[in-house]
Amino acid sequence: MTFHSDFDCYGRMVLIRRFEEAVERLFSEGRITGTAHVCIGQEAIAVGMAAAMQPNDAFTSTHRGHGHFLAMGGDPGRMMAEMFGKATGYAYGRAGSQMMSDLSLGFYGANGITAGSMGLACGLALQAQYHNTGRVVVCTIGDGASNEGMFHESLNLAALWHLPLVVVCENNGYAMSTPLSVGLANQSIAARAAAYGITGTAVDGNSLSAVRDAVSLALTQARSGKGLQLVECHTYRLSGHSKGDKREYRSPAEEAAAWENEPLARLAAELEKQYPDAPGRIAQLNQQAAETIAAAIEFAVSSPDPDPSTVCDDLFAPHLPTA
Amino acid sequence: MTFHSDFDCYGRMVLIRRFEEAVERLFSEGRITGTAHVCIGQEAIAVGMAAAMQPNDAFTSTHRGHGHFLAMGGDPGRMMAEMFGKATGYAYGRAGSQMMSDLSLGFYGANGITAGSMGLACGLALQAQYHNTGRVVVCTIGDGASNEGMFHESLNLAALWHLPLVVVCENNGYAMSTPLSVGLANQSIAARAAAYGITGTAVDGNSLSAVRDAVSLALTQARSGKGLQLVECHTYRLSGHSKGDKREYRSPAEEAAAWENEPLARLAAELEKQYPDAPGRIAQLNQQAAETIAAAIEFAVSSPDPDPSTVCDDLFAPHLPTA
Amino acid sequence: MKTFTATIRDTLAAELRRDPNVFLIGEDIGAYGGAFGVTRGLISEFGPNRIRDTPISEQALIGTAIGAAAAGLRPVAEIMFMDFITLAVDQLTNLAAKLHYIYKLPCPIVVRTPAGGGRGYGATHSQTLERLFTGTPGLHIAAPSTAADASALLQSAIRGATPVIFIEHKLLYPLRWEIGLTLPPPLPFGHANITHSGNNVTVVAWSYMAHLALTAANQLAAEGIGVEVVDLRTLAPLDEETITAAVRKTGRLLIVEEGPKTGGFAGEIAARIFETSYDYLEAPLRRLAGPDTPVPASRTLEAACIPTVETIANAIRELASL
Amino acid sequence: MKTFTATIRDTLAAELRRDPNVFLIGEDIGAYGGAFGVTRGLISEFGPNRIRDTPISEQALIGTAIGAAAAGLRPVAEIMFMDFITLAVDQLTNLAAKLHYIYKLPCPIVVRTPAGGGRGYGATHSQTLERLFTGTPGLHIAAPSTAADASALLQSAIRGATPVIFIEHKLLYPLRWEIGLTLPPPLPFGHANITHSGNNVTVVAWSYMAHLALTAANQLAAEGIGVEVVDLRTLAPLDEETITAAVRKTGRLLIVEEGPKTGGFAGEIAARIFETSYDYLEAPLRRLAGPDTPVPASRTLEAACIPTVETIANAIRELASL
Ligand SMILES: Cc1ncc(C[n+]2csc(CCOP(=O)(O)OP(=O)(O)O)c2C)c(N)n1
Ligand SMILES: Cc1ncc(C[n+]2csc(CCOP(=O)(O)OP(=O)(O)O)c2C)c(N)n1
Ligand SMILES: [Mg+2]
Ligand SMILES: [Mg+2]
Repeated sequence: MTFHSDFDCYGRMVLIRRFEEAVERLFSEGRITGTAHVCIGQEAIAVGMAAAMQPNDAFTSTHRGHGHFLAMGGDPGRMMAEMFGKATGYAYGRAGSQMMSDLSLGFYGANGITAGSMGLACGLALQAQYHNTGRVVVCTIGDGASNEGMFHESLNLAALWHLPLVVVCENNGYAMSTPLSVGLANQSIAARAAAYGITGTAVDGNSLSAVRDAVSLALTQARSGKGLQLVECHTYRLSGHSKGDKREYRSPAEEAAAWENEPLARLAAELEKQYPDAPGRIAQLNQQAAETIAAAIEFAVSSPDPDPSTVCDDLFAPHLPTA
Repeated sequence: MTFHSDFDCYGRMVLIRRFEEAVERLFSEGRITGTAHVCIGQEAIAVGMAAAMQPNDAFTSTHRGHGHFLAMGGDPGRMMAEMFGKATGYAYGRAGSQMMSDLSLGFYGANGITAGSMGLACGLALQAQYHNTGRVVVCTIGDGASNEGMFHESLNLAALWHLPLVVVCENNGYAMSTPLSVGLANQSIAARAAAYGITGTAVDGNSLSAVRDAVSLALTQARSGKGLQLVECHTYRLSGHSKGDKREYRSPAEEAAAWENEPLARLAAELEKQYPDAPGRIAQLNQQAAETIAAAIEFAVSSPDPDPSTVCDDLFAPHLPTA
Repeated sequence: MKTFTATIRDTLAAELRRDPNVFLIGEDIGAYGGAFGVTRGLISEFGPNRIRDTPISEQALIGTAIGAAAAGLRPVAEIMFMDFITLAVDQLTNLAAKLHYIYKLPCPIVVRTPAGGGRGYGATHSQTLERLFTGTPGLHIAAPSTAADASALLQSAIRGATPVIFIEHKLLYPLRWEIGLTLPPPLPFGHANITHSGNNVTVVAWSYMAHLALTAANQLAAEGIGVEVVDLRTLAPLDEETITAAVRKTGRLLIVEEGPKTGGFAGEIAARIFETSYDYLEAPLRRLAGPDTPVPASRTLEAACIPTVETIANAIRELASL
Repeated sequence: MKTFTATIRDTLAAELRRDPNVFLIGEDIGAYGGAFGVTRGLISEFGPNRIRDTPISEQALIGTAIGAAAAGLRPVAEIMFMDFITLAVDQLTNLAAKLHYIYKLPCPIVVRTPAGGGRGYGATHSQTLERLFTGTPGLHIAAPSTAADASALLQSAIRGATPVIFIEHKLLYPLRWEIGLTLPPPLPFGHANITHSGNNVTVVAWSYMAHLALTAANQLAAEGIGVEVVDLRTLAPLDEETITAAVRKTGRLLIVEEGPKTGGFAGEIAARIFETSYDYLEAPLRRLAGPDTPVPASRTLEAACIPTVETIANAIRELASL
């Protein structure tokens, strides 16, 4: 989707925040079940990436993908319906929180396997290169995902082949309960880039403009044939890993400090510094977001359940036209 | 095994060379079948590592493991018998070339899966650390193996846990037909160490003393609690990857140049420069090696085939004593 | 009354206390206590050296467990969801399963892993993947359906010399059983359990499906249908003797499996009965299993993918009436 | 007369010529031509952009193929030995097999891979691992036994929209068949072939075992034993109809499988026959397969692990005499 101004970006960020808050609330009320990983505190990365991308670019996401999807233009109603397991959801209830996608938006899906979409992203980028489409692929992963073998294999292959691929690592300090220090021998993910002969960049992931600028530059480089780019965005996962997380592995003080730096309030403050009419516009965007989410929940709740007799449909793709 | 002098080392190196030449010959004559990967040109690494190790240390090998095994004290007769698939072989014919082992020598086996023994090596090192045995594990891999996900996962884990592990990469320029430039985005394997917060070392793998010194130092560091070490040894695989390899992916000129630098003649020349009696001693060691190999083949040929009715034995280990 | 979860936790604690060579290795098993809380609290008694949190590195985690076992330790690894064991198939197939046969090394690793659907977790967090291992010689596989069996088998697994895939069904975790103050003694692998006796139809099942089959059998008793329930407890080794005797007793066999029907372990059992007890069958054998499709997240759709007490009972009624 | 190897090579070349979206991806498939020489020479016609040598990275190689396929290309990946496909089980199980069901993406990847023993390569280079995939809904599996079938199925696989595991048995590579100047037309998946007709015993087999079964059938014809050989050609989808008809025709069934008996695909076939054709069987079904053990390297030991024309013929004779 297109973002015309920082206010547009704020609007999406607050929409993501409200969506995730709703998800947490609906879970605690037992109105949705299964699993979900919310991205409260990481909204600037999602929107910063999306704002840097061009319409034809592609995106692959993680298990923590609601924000990415919304930033790429995902419809909150169909997303919420998917969370409710309804027939109107993005995958008619098959995907749930972790596997939603919308190809018309270039959103090639969230993925329940940590680092599991990195090969997919390489392949999408290979197709772009093969047909010289000008498309660049943005592949998001977490800090924990950078310890999977797939991270290494994909980065080496993408760097070797100069694939038009930007890997963005959302370093939120934890993989589930595992802090960086327990997961990564070298805690700089950007530093891992050198192993593949490329330069990694690390930026403040709670700054919309820092993310947007870094990803823009990376996209430009990748689009111009310079191949794989790696951008590390430092942020903090303000909520628990998923609903069951008691967060006993970290202190309330640490969380409180992180809340001081959360991206939504930061962006609001920046906008207010720059634009005299900001407070009013922000209040309006907040209001809109709340309404959109309320409508999304309403849409989901009033949607029908999927028909169980369809459970075996679509296992195989229909025949494709060939050359 | 213990090496008292450089002549001892030369003796093992020439034994390895003769063993591998015999393997190639026996294959071409159709007297042994299956598969084998010989290490002609890489003898200095095998013996340099072994000479640096202490008796209780452990070693894990690759698909190209004959030289490692011989350097660790493997018996040429039982090895040859294993190549012939005989009942007197190290694994009674079950292992073949690629999976031989002898735990009494600390040789935890060759491995047919590229990078497949790296986790095993981490686990052996973990046991050493757990019980503070003073043992260090040497884990060999090839340049190609460094592109497997297992490489990344193992190095990160070993570095994090400060495991007493020395990873030695035999960089022989090729993974099968794939030159470094096609396999590695950054052609320095030592440089990959930085991704795990450690320093890698690169040495001339065709120099016995360079390998021995570098591995000695690494072993000392690892033994003193400094954890994972990575040593890259530059060498050249003078033969084909395996018997079927026509070596069309590289030029005769390149091979000829590599022969100029091969480790056995280099060591002989060094010894001759240092010791007046070297020519005689070398001639004797050459002679001994030839005799040992002839005897090994004789032993293998005259050994009985395994009894097919034993094929299902030993699938499960017998019960172990527990605490 | 103790939950399946607490029973496994207590068993792990007892084994950790008994043998200093036992240690746990896995993702988020320390302070977090594992995704399902099985190891919760253990780190405070045993410390990070024996309750080892790993990076998200399933290959290296399992490989390290194998190496530690080969050198004499007794690792109990946890793979957070069985769906992720796909990443360790190489290490388990090409190394662990062959370690003794080829290398003469012992490999006493236990890979504990939660499996199965029913919680709306979606296609990559709900699979029952024993089928990836039932065809691999050299591995043992446990799939208990009660807390006591889980404890008894886990003790055997930890004290054994063989690599074990230890399947814990997610829906069993919160269930409660009467477990005495002391844990049950170790139970050797390869012994199925007749959890319900009857003369009309034999049902063979394992893991959560054995639990459902027992419930169905109790219901059907009231209708006068006698069900012999064989709870396999371990898939490898398989207790063919007990299955065969039960089938010969009733002349009718239903095998219940949670995963997709095609290519599952029910086929193996069917083939063995075919080979050994062909003449004793009075009706065609039946497999009740999931459809050949991934497990969707929506509760409505998911429910259509997994056998229930009702569908099991119906299948038994049908078989009984043939 | 053309070898299996050359036929596959020619088929790949024809497909590469036909559709610019087709490309090959794998380890050492370029200048080296692959470990078994299947792709030898293709790089000189099609160049490194379409014959793509990868690093030794099975996960990324398969993942990249999946992504390229999702975006509209038609990758044909090679896994050098089927034993190494263990490293890509996650990508194939959790991504490729679910890509259309969940994400509505097409996934026209073909994963060609040499399987099987008989060459003394040892335990990690000799396995037949279709069992890792036969229980995964969403994958197609081909296991041809002749050059013509391999060509016809490969064309279908490449032109289809579904992920395909394409198994090439190592011992088939050097064998020769009469292949016309033009390649056979594409053959849809799911059609077994009756390669030998007879009234006494039905043999179901695939890949190299179907080749051996045919040889055995020819031998037994001279002895007056009529063997109906069903060469499955594809395991998924499975042509249950043809199998069933053949079994009902002869009343006797032998299933031959190269891998270990326990947990193999023969069990699935047996279960289906049990379910559908119980009343038509005149003797207990038999599975002839490898023992439950890894494949050792020594020729003497290896030979004891794999069915041969002789053991197949003996099993047929025995069944015929029951
Ligand atoms: C292969 C695999 N291993 C483990 C998990 C369980 N898991 C889901 S998310 C997660 C943590 C991921 O951490 P990170 O990559 O930092 O992303 P974050 O959750 O912080 O956004 C884990 C361990 C999984 N889904 N897949
Ligand atoms: C997982 C796996 N992939 C591929 C192979 C096939 N293979 C065997 S050795 C080899 C090349 C290894 O290269 P390198 O690590 O550099 O060792 P070298 O052969 O040069 O000693 C390959 C591709 C294998 N055995 N295992
Ligand atoms: Mg994280
Ligand atoms: Mg090499």
